[in-house]
Amino acid sequence: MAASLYAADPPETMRQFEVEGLTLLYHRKSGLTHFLAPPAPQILAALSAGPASAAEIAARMGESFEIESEDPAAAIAARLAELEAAGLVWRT
Amino acid sequence: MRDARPLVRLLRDPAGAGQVKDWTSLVAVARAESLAGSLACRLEGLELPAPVEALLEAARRDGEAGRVQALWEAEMARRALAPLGVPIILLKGTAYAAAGLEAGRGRSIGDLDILVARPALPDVERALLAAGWEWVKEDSYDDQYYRRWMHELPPLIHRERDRMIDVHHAILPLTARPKPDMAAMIADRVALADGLFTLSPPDMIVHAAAHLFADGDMAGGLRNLWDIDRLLREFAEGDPGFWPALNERAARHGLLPAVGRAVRLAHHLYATPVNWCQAPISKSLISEATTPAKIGARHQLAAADLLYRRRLLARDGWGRARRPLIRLGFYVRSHWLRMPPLMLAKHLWVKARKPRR
Amino acid sequence: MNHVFRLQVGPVSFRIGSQWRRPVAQLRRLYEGYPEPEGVCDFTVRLEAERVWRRWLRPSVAIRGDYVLPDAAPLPLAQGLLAAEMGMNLQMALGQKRFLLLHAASVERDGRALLMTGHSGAGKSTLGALLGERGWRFMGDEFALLDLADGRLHPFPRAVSLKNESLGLFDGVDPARLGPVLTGTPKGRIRHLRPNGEAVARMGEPATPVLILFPRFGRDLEPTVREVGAAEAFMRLTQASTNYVALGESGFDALTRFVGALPCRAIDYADTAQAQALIDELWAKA
Amino acid sequence: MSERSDISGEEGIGRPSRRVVLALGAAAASTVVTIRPALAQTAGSVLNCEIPVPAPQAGPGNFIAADGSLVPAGTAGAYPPLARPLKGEEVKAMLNGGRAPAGVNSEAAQAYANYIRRLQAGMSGFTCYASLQMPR
Repeated sequence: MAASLYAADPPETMRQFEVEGLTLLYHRKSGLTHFLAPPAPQILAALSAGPASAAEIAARMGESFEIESEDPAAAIAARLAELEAAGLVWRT
Repeated sequence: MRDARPLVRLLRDPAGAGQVKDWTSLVAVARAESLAGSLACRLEGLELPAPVEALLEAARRDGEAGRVQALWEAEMARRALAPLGVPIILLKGTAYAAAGLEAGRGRSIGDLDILVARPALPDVERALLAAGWEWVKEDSYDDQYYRRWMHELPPLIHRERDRMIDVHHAILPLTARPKPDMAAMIADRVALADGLFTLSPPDMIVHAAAHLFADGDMAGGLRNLWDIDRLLREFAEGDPGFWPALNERAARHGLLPAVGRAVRLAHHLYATPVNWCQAPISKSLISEATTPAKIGARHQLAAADLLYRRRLLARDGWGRARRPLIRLGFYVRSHWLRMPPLMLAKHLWVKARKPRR
Repeated sequence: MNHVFRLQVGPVSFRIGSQWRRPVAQLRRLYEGYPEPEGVCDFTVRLEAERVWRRWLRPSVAIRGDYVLPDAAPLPLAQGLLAAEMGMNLQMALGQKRFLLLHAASVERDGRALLMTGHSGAGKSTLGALLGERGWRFMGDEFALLDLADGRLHPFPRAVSLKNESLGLFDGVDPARLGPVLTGTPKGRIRHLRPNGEAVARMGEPATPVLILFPRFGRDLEPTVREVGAAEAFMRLTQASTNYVALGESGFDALTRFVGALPCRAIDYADTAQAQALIDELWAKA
Repeated sequence: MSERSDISGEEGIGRPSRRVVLALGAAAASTVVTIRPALAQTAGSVLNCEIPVPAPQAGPGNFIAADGSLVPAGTAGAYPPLARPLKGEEVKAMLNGGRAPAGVNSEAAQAYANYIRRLQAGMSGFTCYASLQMPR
């Protein structure tokens, strides 16, 4: 089975406000405000280049960041599940 | 203000806003009838006293927030159900908003109503439960009753977003006397851009009329009739085939009386333009109503229509429900319409044994 | 309705109808000197019998109006004034969409406003009312209205509901400003206090908010001040707002601007003298 | 993140120009919190509310088991429905201090308290219950 591709709404449909290392995000499509901690905003940023699998997301993030994690695949999957439940990403 | 007529007049003709003396009562009636947002959109751009304008502006903003929320709920349901590959048809307010119809402007939208083919019901139910929706009621009787006789699943609520979803497989309870052709309705669905569907224009009217006159107790009826007015205007404009198509669909679904009544009352209350030669009308009347004079008389309210009209307008300037007897009558009727007499007796018996609060 | 009272409080107006004379007579006395709304009223409140016979037989007042909550319980007629106050609060909590509504007390000096918010029992209402008697302009003890366009705070100086022990703190006020003592209410012994003449006369004047406080009252607490970060302040204020989510992007704009620009402090206190000393100190720096 | 650079405040998702360390966190950590309407909390402080036990929607003939679930009438160890709805203040006392409402023994009160804790949105009493959940 092929890995799921994840997608996110384009950045211009969201408003962001950074406070104390956290991101307050207003998502126009849902009218909801979310409080995001790293690496959730960075995952959304990685998806602004288009839909991607979890592995591709990790690779895109690796271009900008030094990734620190014992099990990157599991951590990214867990973050994606949270973002999916909030409606900020979905599987295509 | 003795009844809701001033609200109806203003919805029909916004130019009358300059003559309104008692805005407070008008707003109270509009809020009680869930028409505040619709009214505010209807009056947009008029020269009004500043406090009135501020109040209407807030109502429009509220309506817009409601629209975003309703469409979001539809989108979340779409995501949850997408893997099943079954067509999801939006109904009522969410459908009007998603299709960008005039009826959706400023309209208050409550639960998310969707229609799926009956065989898909178990899969849909499972997928929704897996995606965070939960049953609202635990009552086994109601559950069994719903599953056996109703046209929808027992209501589900999303545990995070607190929004209810009604999953329909038919537009009327299975026990109701009219038997709409659900297969035809689902087959004629219209695709929206995002993978969801609405009913076809004539079926949308048929559903709205069925919901108003052949199902509920007419609570919120003025709003539902306003929907019908807006939909008829938008669909009929520039489409000469619309009225015959509506007539054909209403007949096929066994809902000519309800659709005919909706058209007559919308015309009388909201001045909906109607092509009376082709408008839906009960079959028994068609054969005798062929002379021009008789066709001209089609728009006249039948005796029973007057009772409906009184019920629709029964709201005073404090937002209070009026005419308790007529309301009770329509409440009893709503049960009568939903089920055959014996089943009704049994249903009322079980309900009566519940502790009343 | 048989008895009607119309009331303007800051930028918001109410029409209150009652089946009984007494609640309206009490409202009229309590709100003496308040302006009558011109034109449309924002909200309608109805005080009516839950069942027809309950208008006369053990009369109980159901709180109804433009917006209602299904779990609302009726009050005995003797508490009709409280029912009217709750009815107005309910319309604000459910129906107010013109302003970002914060469950907070506010007072003003030199055109600058201090906002105090916290859970009920934290003392914001009592503190707001006390400061209003001691040189500040009282803007409101229950709701603060943040303008979505310009970020200013609008006054909403309703009568203060003084509960139980805080009643004693206002012994010195003109008795004409006090409502009837209501006993056995869901919130204990209550007495309403009409804001003073200045608060009423200037109810149309908004002020620029400059300081947010999260007071906490406890007999054993040491007086302390803690800085509250913008993230925590944002979270707390969304939970103190009845309409933040409903206002959508305009609410997000207003609130991010608000917490981004204003200092926020949590203060603990064991008595009102301590609280006032802390407030004076923080205000001098604001 | 141990270092942030060039991350704009208002617009644009963080795109640092220098390499910074990004910890992905444990799988169980939570990085998304959605702001929910606070109506119930504020409404509770402005309203006199009550909770029927059980809700009328629960249907007839149900008892309340010790864990708060609904069971058929007569089930051993379960308690009958309350004849009158509980006032907000009674519920608050019951949930916080375990003080039973008048005329209710303490084991039954425990069951009723558990029932109330399981209330969901859409059921009678939920708004009232939610309003009592404010931290003090």
